[in-house]
Amino acid sequence: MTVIDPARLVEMANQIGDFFAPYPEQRRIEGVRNHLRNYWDPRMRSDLLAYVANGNEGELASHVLAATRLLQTEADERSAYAGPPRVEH
Amino acid sequence: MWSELRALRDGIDLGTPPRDGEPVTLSVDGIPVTVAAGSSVLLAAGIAGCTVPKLCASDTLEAFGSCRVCLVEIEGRRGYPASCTTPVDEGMQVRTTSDMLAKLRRGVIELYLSDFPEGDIDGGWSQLNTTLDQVGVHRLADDHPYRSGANHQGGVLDMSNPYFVFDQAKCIVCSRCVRACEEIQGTFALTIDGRGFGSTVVAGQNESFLESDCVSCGACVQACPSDALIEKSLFPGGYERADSSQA
Amino acid sequence: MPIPVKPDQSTITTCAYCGVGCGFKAETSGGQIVRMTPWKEGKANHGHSCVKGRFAFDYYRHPDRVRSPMIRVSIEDPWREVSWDEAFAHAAGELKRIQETYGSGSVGAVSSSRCTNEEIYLMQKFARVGLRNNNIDNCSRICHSPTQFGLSATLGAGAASQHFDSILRSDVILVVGANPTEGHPVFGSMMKRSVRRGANLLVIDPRRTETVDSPHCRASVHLALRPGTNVLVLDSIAHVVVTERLYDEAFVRARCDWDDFELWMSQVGDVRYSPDVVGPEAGLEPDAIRELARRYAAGPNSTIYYGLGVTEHSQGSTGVMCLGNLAMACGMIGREGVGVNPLRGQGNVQGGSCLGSWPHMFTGYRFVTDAATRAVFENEWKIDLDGEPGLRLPNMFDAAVAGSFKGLYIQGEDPVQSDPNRHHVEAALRNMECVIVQDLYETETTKFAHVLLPGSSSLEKNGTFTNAERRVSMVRKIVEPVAGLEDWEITVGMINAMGYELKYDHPSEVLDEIARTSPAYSGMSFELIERVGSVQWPCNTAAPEGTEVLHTVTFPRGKGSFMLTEYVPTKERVDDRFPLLLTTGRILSQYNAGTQTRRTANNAWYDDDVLDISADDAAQRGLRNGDRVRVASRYGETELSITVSGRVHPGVVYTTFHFAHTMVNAVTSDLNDWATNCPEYKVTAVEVTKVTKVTKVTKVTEVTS
Amino acid sequence: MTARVFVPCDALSVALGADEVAARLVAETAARSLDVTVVRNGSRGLFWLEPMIEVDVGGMRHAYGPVEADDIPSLIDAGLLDAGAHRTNLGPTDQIPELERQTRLTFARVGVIDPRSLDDYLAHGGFDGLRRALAMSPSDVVDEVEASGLRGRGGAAFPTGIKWRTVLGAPASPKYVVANADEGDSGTFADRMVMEGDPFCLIEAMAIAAHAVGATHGVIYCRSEYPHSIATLEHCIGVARQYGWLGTSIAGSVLEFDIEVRVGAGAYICGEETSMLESIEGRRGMVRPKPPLPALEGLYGKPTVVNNIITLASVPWILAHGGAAYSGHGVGRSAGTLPVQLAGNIRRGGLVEVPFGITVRELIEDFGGGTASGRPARAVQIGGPLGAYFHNDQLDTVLDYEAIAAAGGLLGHGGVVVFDDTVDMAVQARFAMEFCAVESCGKCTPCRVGSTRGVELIDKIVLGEQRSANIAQLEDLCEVLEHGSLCALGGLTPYPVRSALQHFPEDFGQRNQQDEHDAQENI
Repeated sequence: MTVIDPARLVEMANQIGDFFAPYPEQRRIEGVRNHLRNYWDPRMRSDLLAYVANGNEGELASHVLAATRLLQTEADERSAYAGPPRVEH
Repeated sequence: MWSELRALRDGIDLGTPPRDGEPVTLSVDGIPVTVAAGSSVLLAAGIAGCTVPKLCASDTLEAFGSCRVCLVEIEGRRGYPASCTTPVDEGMQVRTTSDMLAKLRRGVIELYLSDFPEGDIDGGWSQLNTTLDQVGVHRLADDHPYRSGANHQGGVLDMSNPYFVFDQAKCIVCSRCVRACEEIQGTFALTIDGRGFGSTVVAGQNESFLESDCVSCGACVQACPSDALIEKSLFPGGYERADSSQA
Repeated sequence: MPIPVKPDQSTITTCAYCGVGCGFKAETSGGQIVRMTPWKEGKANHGHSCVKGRFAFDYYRHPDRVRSPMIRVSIEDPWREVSWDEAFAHAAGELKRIQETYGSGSVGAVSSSRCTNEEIYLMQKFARVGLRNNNIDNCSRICHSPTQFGLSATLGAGAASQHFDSILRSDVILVVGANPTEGHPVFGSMMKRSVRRGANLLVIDPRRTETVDSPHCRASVHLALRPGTNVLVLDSIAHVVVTERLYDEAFVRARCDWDDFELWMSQVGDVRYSPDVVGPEAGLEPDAIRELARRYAAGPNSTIYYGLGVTEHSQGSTGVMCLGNLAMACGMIGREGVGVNPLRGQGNVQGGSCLGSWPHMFTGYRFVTDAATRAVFENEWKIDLDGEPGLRLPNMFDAAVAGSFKGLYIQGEDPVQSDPNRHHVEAALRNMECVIVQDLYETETTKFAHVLLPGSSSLEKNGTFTNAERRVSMVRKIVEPVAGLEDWEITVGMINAMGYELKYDHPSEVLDEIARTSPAYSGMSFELIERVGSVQWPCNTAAPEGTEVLHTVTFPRGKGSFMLTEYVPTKERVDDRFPLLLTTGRILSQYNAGTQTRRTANNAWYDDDVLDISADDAAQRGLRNGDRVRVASRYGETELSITVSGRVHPGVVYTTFHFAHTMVNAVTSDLNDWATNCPEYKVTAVEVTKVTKVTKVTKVTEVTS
Repeated sequence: MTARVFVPCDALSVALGADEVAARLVAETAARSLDVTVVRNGSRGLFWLEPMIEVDVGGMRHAYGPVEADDIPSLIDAGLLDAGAHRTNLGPTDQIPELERQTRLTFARVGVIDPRSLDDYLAHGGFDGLRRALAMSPSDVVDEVEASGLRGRGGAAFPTGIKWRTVLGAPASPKYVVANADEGDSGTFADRMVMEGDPFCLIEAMAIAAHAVGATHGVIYCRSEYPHSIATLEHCIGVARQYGWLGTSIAGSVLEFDIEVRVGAGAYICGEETSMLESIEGRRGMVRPKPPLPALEGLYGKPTVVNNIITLASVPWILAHGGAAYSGHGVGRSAGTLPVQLAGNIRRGGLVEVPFGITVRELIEDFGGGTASGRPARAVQIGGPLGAYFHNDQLDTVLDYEAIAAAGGLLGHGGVVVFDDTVDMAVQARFAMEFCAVESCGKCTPCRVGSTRGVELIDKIVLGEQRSANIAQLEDLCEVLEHGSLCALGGLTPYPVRSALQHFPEDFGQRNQQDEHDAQENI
């Protein structure tokens, strides 16, 4: 059972993707990745990853798909950061 | 800075809005006092500790000069200027009490009392009561020549607003409500209708308060010195007009 | 006798209605409130008031008040009155049982912006130490969450940059998607005062609101845009600023990230945002867009005030960023008379944002994913904390519908009436096994509750509120809470029942804890607020009595950041079936879901939601003033009476959402902001048809069932 | 050669049939194929002779009056165009004694020229004052006005030059010139006569004032009861604009100035300068406290010259002939001339422009010819409805500001109203209080409530109710009104009341003891 309906997750992820779309390549992808990492419940992230891995890659915009793949790595998400500040104090 | 807003103090009415300005020193009844340029003599007197009676003046409203109770004498000037509308000047010497001032204030207050319900004075705690105490007149003598004159004691009693009443019998036409509606609230729902002795406060185009553009912000009630505009919640048994018969 | 009752006691407190946060004197006689009078020394209101704060206080003694804790096993069962202890034990027991069955993340909590800072803080503490997860959200999710997001992204602080008085120093006032004279009346009066003194008023709003045109207050430019085109129009304004070189290059070079600025210029400078292209799409004259841009940029001191007309869109956060970008580009930030300022809806929305009632943030907007911040709270609370974000309120409902979320503790909220997509919310609540509602009255939501905890009104408790200008003011107990406990005591009871022991003797101790853990509040205390009256955060050693104007030297994030704000049209579109755009708002005399104001004499002015419709659209449909109509969208339908109004353009209809039975949120779309899930309340495609007698009867039955 | 016949067009002459006279004249001369141009001039101010027509014979004007339309055939028969003898023939106009003895500076052109003719105006020295002013610095213009000793003719008698200097020195802009044509005093008409007889003079004066103080906008606030004035002004302002006497680059200078006419709505109080400013701004006509002086914060809060029409109309002459020439007339601190308006019970009513220094008796007897009724004059009210009543034994008082004040009165706008021995002065005192009650704006309490109480007290006094107590109260009330009122309306109402009480006590219900006693019994 997924925590919420995967269709809803895809819709939300693509909507986030729309915002970052105008950025240059790397910032566009990392922007989406950072947003998902900082704002999404981990179960939503893993459900989205599982759903996409299950042959549904085509439902995500390409840079959003790229971002979900980055989520799986432990890279420093602050590089080329285009989203709101993660930690500022 | 921001004195007109931030120098206001709960429970104290300086009479006219505090100002931001260069310091000006004057003397009131011999007491030196320093206030900001642009301040009124009324405000300076208050700060000097010389209480000048007032009715139409409030430190939340621009000076208006209609009640003529805050008259003072100023050395070197003719007449008896209203202290609320007279700005301070360097070196000005102000007197807030004299036999003539007392006589004029009494004379003005008698005119107010000649059109005010007597039953609403004893036991009241409005600004008007305070002013009556300061001037030392509380009612017209039984044989006073002003008695039995024309009056507004049968005027409008507007209970339409769910929260407050407007009782024209107690209205002294000081325009504080009208000015509060304009200057503080910015709705311009109230106005003075008629002229001279026929001047009355009306809402909108002479509508009831509820039907008018009044937004019931309460600024007029807050401003009213004579309880003509007053909260219904202060009358647990319901609002009733005082006996309207003027002796 | 005509002599009025003379109050024997007077206590200074803060109004709980809107985000202006007026100071009031609650005057009592024999322990009963006889009147509320505005406090002259209140720094938000300077002795002024509106009909709600001044007069509409009788709700606190309304017979509808819930006076005892109550529980029931099924929502079909009648309520059973119980003791506080039994209620706490029952509620906590249910939550623990659910967690054991469905997992730690299957329960959550939501806090209310009508509660105090201390109570909101305790609610997030409840989730984090009681539920041991981050499933905590607050009601600004559905109003100003995009503010926090968008302003943090650009300026670095999700809050108003100014104090209210600042507007008297403004030469140009730009109001976007807000109607201060109705929604924030006391601030609206201040705005009008500034306009009367010569400030130039610019308004962007689909409606010809009271702010646009009222006696002695008239907007010099009004962009009555098509609902949903905010970002497009704001980008077009930016286009004019960029292409006509109206920006303040020195300011941008000194204060902002220049590379991001250039990136932004190339985006908004593109011809697709030129007024000639944007105008027709947004329903505006291109020259009006230029005029507004020029006036704003010319200043010398231009300020922005905005409301839910900016945030409640699928691009709500983007819209807020547009405003941050615009202010930075024109150098209109960091001094008196300028700035970017959200007009907050509820009395403590700012507090709700600041106090960590977020699934991804602790107090002071610090991410739960940040180990250093977590360490501060782990050290204070002596407990390990979850380092991953929790579910947002809409996601909790999504998860409940999906079957993975089963228990919710709701503090002073009525999501069935106020959250988007009413049917979805009802389905979610029905799917839960334990819904705990703490409220003053039974509401639409308590129909789905298993535990009902009698809340205390703001007249019945001590604490603090943070208003829309970051001003923390004192809320004082005037009368005893009807059921004996103040809201903070109830939440403390719940935390203890969950097995985490804590004790506070007074809310001041909670504020002390907030100060210990939150840099922006580090100097804050009841003692300080008592002494100086009210304090605007940040309050710390550098600013021991608070800070009036933000961003005077630097931005909290260092350099200001220009965000790219590409216009993405909402998916909500008009078509032949739904040819009108419904937008929503509020009216002066009523307040939000109306739970309080509907229980006062304020109904004398407004006793039902009505639909404003243009004369053209009404005529096309054969409608006349006062007709009952069916308002249908792709999501649902309801019935309203209409007012044929010059305030809306053809193609746009407008209503308020103050009355439960009108169920406006059954009609509104379930689209929401990309960044925060804030619902798109401002744009829903609808059709309006005259109600025949038959449907009317059917509907009434439905409503009352 | 075309003969020119003058028929006045001002409101008073028209009311007496001047339009019919003019029409008849045109018709009769046309029928007889006579080459005649009928010129509509202003009134000379000899009202008992209106409609007074004049014919120009060899450059000399000959007057006939009063003339009715039916007199026209006989007049033409009698050789009107050659100044032929006729029952109505008054001889050469300039030699009519009541005119000949006047000193017409301000009214020099009034009645002489066609008020709507710019050419006529220019031919009679029009715009000489402005031309000279424009060649001077603003400060020098103000000096010239100061040197003239001109004081405000609206009633307050404040030195005009000092007022102008205050506005000149005020830093704010824009600045305004407001002409007060709300001529509300009963028995006054001088303003109207200027506006209907020499309107370009007012335009010129306002332009001079604009140059002197740096103003760009002018407003003439005219009472709605003067439709002829309004129409004439509107016409002449249009002509002035067309010929470059208003607008930009006036007379080739850098002066930029224009004028609009605003029409009042009939409130006496709007003649008070601050109420007038409120009214022009679109608000209810209510008195503003002073300070701030309108000179510093006037119309729309900006520095404003507010002058009466007669004050302004005196200025072109002063600029054209020099301040010293003007101050050569008059006495003491009352320099120049005063256009006095004789009205009431008087045989020869009308306008008399004389230097200060003449006595009231000379005015009434020599110019006015005594009462119209032929009965002895008993009282004279000087200075409008709020002026003091003079007893007939005070008629040797000299007409100047200080002397009149010393006698307990005020000169006001120069209205003189005569009453014969049938007048009831208690009624007149009551009228003063009633006038105050009717015209009070309602702002300040002494005037708003006090005026009504005053009427009531006088009624009781006349009825003999507690006469001494009521008289004492009336005197106290007068003190409150005088010293406590916000503006001159309440402040001056005691003048007629007290003067009536003081000089004519016998009119105030002098009753015997029994009456007084009975009256008390009845309360």
